[in-house]
Amino acid sequence: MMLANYCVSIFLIVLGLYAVANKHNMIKIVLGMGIVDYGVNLLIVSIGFGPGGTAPLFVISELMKGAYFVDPVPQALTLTSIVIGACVDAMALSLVIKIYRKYHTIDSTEVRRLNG
Amino acid sequence: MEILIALVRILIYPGLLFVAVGGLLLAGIDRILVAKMQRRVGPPLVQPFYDFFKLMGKETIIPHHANRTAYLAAPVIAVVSLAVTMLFIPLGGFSAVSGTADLIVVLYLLTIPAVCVIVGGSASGSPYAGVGISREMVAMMSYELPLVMVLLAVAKKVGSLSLQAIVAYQFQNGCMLFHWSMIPAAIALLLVIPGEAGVQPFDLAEAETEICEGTLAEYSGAPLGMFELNHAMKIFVLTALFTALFLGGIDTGIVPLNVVITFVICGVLVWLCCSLPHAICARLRIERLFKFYWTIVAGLAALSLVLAWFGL
Amino acid sequence: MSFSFPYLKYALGNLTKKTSCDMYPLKKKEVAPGYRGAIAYDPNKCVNCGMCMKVCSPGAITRTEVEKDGGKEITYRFDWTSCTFCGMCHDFCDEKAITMTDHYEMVGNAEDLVTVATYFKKTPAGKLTVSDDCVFCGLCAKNCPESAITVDRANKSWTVDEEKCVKCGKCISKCPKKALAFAKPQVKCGDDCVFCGLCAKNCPEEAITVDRPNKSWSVDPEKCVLCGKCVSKCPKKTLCI
Amino acid sequence: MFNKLIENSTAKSPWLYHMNTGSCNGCDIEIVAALTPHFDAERFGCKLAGTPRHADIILITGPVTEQSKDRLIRTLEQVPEPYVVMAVGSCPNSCNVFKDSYSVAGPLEKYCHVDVSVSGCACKPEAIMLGVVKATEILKEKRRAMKK
Amino acid sequence: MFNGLYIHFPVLAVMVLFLGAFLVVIFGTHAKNLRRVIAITAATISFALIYALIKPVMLDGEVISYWMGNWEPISGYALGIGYEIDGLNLFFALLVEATILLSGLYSLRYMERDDYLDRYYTLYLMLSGAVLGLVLTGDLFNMFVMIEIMTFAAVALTAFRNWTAGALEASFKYLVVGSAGSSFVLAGTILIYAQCHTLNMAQISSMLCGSQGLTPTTLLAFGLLFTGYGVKSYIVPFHPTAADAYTAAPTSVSMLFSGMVNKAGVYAMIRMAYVIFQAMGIPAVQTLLVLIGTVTMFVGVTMALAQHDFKRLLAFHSISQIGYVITAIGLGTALGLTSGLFHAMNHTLFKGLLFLCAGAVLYSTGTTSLDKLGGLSKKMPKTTILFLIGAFSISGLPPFNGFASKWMIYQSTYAKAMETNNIGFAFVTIVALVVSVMTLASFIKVTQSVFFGQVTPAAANAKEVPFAMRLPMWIMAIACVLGGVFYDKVLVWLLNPAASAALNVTNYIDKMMGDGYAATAGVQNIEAHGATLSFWNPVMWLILFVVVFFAVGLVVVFGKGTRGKVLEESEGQEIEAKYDSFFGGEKALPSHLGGSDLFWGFKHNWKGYFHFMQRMHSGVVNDYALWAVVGGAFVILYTFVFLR
Repeated sequence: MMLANYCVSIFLIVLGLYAVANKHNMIKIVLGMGIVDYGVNLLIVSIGFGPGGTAPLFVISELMKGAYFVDPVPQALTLTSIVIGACVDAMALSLVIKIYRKYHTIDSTEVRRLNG
Repeated sequence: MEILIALVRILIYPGLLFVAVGGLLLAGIDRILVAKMQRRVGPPLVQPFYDFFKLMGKETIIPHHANRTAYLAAPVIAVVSLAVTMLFIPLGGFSAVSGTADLIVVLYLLTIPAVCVIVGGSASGSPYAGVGISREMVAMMSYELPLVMVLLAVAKKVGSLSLQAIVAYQFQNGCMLFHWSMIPAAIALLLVIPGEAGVQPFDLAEAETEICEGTLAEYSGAPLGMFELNHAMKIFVLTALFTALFLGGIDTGIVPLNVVITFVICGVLVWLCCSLPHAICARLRIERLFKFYWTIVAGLAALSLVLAWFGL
Repeated sequence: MSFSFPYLKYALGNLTKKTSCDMYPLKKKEVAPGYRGAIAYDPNKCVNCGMCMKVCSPGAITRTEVEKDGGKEITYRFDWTSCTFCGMCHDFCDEKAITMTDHYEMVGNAEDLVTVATYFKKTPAGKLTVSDDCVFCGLCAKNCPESAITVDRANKSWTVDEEKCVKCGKCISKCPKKALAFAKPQVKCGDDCVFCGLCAKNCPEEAITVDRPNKSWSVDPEKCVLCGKCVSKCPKKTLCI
Repeated sequence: MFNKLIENSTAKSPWLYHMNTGSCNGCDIEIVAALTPHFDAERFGCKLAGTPRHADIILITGPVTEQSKDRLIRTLEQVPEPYVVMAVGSCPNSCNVFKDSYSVAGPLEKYCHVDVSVSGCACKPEAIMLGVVKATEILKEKRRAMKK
Repeated sequence: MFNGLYIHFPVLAVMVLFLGAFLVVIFGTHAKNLRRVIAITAATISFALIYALIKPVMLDGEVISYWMGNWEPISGYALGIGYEIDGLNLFFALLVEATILLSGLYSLRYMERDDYLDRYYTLYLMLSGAVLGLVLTGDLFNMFVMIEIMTFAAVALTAFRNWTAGALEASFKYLVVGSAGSSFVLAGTILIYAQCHTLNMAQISSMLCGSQGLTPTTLLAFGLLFTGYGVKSYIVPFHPTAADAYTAAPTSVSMLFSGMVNKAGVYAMIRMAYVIFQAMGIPAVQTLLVLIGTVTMFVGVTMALAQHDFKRLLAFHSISQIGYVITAIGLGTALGLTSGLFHAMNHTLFKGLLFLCAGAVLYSTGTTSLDKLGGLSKKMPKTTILFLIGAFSISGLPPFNGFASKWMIYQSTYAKAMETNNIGFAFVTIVALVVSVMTLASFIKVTQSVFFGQVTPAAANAKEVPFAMRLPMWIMAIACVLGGVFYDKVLVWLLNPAASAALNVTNYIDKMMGDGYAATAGVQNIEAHGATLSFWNPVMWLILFVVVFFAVGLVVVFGKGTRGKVLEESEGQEIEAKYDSFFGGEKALPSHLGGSDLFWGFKHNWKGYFHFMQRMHSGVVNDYALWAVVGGAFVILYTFVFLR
């Protein structure tokens, strides 16, 4: 059924994690986090899909026995997840700006005063 | 009424007085045996009593850098906690207090005197005490591992962590020492006792030659007397623990006779594990001590733990 | 992990052996012969030559002299707490007045760790001489036990007979005018002196000078303390006081 | 009663603290020899203590040199009360052969009250032990005096 | 009480906190005192609401089920978001509330020197509201949302003092690894939703633990959720960010972190393992949890031994104590779970106390570096006593509460070892005991370098902290002591209800979804033999205290006579020779021995290990993210291989 969606979302998650784990440029790290988030959002949306279902918008009078709707709950969850993803990226970027102003670099290998 | 009995137990029989007198006697025996082994005459048997009362008479100088309350309270707490430890150890098959898993309670109660020595030394604020503390702590870390392994091996053999059950087990099927799988554990505990009591080859914390009496550098008078008492009581408590764990099976029916036999066994053990190393070996360096405990003694203890595990 | 038990065999063996301690305060311990312990000083032998004082490196020996009539009271003080017991004083004392005992328990407070001895040494009297304020009363002649003094009141003459006079000093004490005194004795050299120079070498005060080429022998009165060392050392026995 | 016990035990367990104020180590090894099996000072309960805080008898060897003078005074002040000073060997008593040397600051008498002095240039261990026995009596008196 | 009104208390408690945050934003920007009043009243109201629930839930054993907006489940199918409060929830809620209130009290005086305090109090209330919501909720996605809010507030609070070294860096690392963790949690939740088409935990657990067992999607969901909650509770592969965050955050916040935030992670782990998946019956999960717990214990303590900074040392200790809790929970026996919860509670108490002491030291001396500080006991005596109580209770010395919980942990691990005759658990007990000694060692290191010893220049002009800061410390210290002495009461009132609630899953489902629901779904409880505990009577402890006070009194009285006197504060003049410390006859030079030169012998022998650990905590964000991803991959691989 939605095999393509699942493969793409898994690919996106793995790509995002690769970016977070290997890229030294902090902005790329933040982008990586975004990509992971998008992968998970895609996963959420594709779960709610039912073949042949219509959009879950209806008026009580039209509600017939045979109507088959796509599951509305994951779509609601995706909304919150997108919002959260956006906030995370916003905060991360503001932190990167602050780090640049203080450390004068955004290379993650140099920003390592707290170690050991 | 129950509180009165408990008070008597703490203060008189297995508690403070008994352990203090027994400990000082054992310390006297220890000093005589070491002297005899060096073909010296050695002090009279009651020399530790003389030392203790002399120190009680001397003036206590509290140094400027010291923290007065910790400086004065540390020795007292050490002595009292040793007295309470004695309550848990079944002397002659009967222990004043017994509950489940009191092996672990005894293990932790034995760390309190060491911590009190450390806090006392650190509170006295002298640089020698600082070095003494770091040595005492590393020594504690080193002998804790084999001690734990020995206790767990015995507990595994008996099937429960309570000392009372261990003694009961030994009443049925003979002393633990005669089970061959437990002999490495017994040797390991014999090697741990001088380390924990701070006897010559392992007394790095109070090395009078290198760091001027280490943690006790700033102590004088009554607190120092308390620490000497603490040192003596610790030898008695540890050897009593050994007899309870490995020679608990000896029972002659009459409890006082049992206690006397236990004391005699403790005397022999003091010779074996405190005076013999003192007369023979020189003081170890701290990392050699650590390596000694974590390789040889821990190996012995682990051997008997594994043997006990395979039901031997 | 080389952890050996070096002395296990000895330790176990020692348990059975007798103690090697010699229980000192209970059993007195006799000391090796010729042990240089505390100093013993025999005042009568001492001739107050002062060699021991010179030779003692820590200066442990002190001498105090008190002038008494007819002699000096000499006290020698050997301070154990300052002595190194090297035995030099013993070696240099010709009369063997100082001996090293084998007493080693020199314990106590500092005052009594000392050997003190005093003796009275008559000044060896020289010839009896008379000063000019003699009134020839004849008292000295009367008191002289050996009647060595003859006084002739008439022609004011006073003579003493050298051989008879024992230099007891009674006449001096009796003379109302204090005119009599022993002359300071002199070391005199006889005629068969061979100028070997031994007396000069042994004199602690270097009072004697001997000049071998032109055969001269002289003594310096101030330096000489009349110790008599030169007399005993002279091979020809020609010296006398 | 308790004081009587303390007095007796003060005499019975003298802890020694050995202080070398410039000695030639002759007397030092004699002191340590006193603790060896042959002489065994431990019979009287003696023990060599590491700090002046633990000491009852202070064994001082060596003529008090200029450098060790103020260290000597400072250490003696740090000893808790009933304590006895014992001058071991001739040097502390009278600076022996180093009497008028430029670097010797005079006999021990000048700096503290010497209770017991043992003489001998390198005194015998027996003499030291006898000194310690005498010192223990003095300790007892001091302890009794302290209590009054 | 209020005959049934109490079912509204949980939601009210959460709402009050969020409302407080909102009000602080509006009114608090300029009015300094109003801001404080709002924060503290919000905290106290929610504290009162939650503590009022103890009677019904804990003592009477009732389970509150509360459906938001009255969306009752229709024909056995949950639609709305439900709050379900049973023993386990409330136990953690009590911990959370206590930490919130005490941290609030502490921050009143502690933070007064900072500016932008209105932002601080908003974030503080947001963080506490989020954690409380996470602990009380009965809905899986609601838990995810609360986790997100918690991470946000935590990151912002870590970066609050952005002028200190490493605050920004720590918050960035915290955010990166935290968001990776949250993505794992979200993916796990969604996979469960894909399988059960509901988000209510009770119904999920009835579906998952019912007859059909675990399908591949739920297995993957278990792996993902386990990793996600692991990141939140900072167990081994994910712990370095926590160490940085606790060090860089202001102390009243790092007290929140170590008392509350990682406890929320542990709660989520328990809820998932015991209730949703009921996976604790499977030995493979037990070994996984115990393995990770032991490694966390050991790594945490050995890293703490090598630290030069007071707060970083405490941070690594929090990680190692969480290791204890995870090990105890991972055993799966009732005694194990009880001891784990008990240790979690004690950890909140003594770790909070220690962090507040660190804050007090920072407040009065301005530095927390172990090498610079020294001799603070003369300047700050009360803080020293408090610190000693905290240090002794964390290292598990008998009269204190640390001992009671560690004693139970050893008992449970060893009982498990003997029961399953598997030597691995014996090894766990040995490691636990050795780690406890190392904890003691590191706190002795702190005692010697910071509090006792000679006064160093850094600590020269330190003054005692104001009483408002010491009050919360005293409350925690007294709780530590009482928890240790009367621990059997604590066991009966709080712990047994919590543990039995976690084990009794059918009751959890029936109370939420209506009776008999669990039976139809075929859910059975894991048979859990009761906690065979005979407490050794505290009477002995009372007598011990009598004896100790008698003895100390004797020494002090007897000592009064000829004992030495102590110099009053002689600022700068010459110390009288008699009372100067013995220095081989010299005049005692300032020679304070402390900081990193202690325990040379131990570190020398373990050189290889310490160098390796030093390299592993490299401080680079990528390494920490890599660690998190590798940890997650390992867990997922483990679940697929072993949980089939």
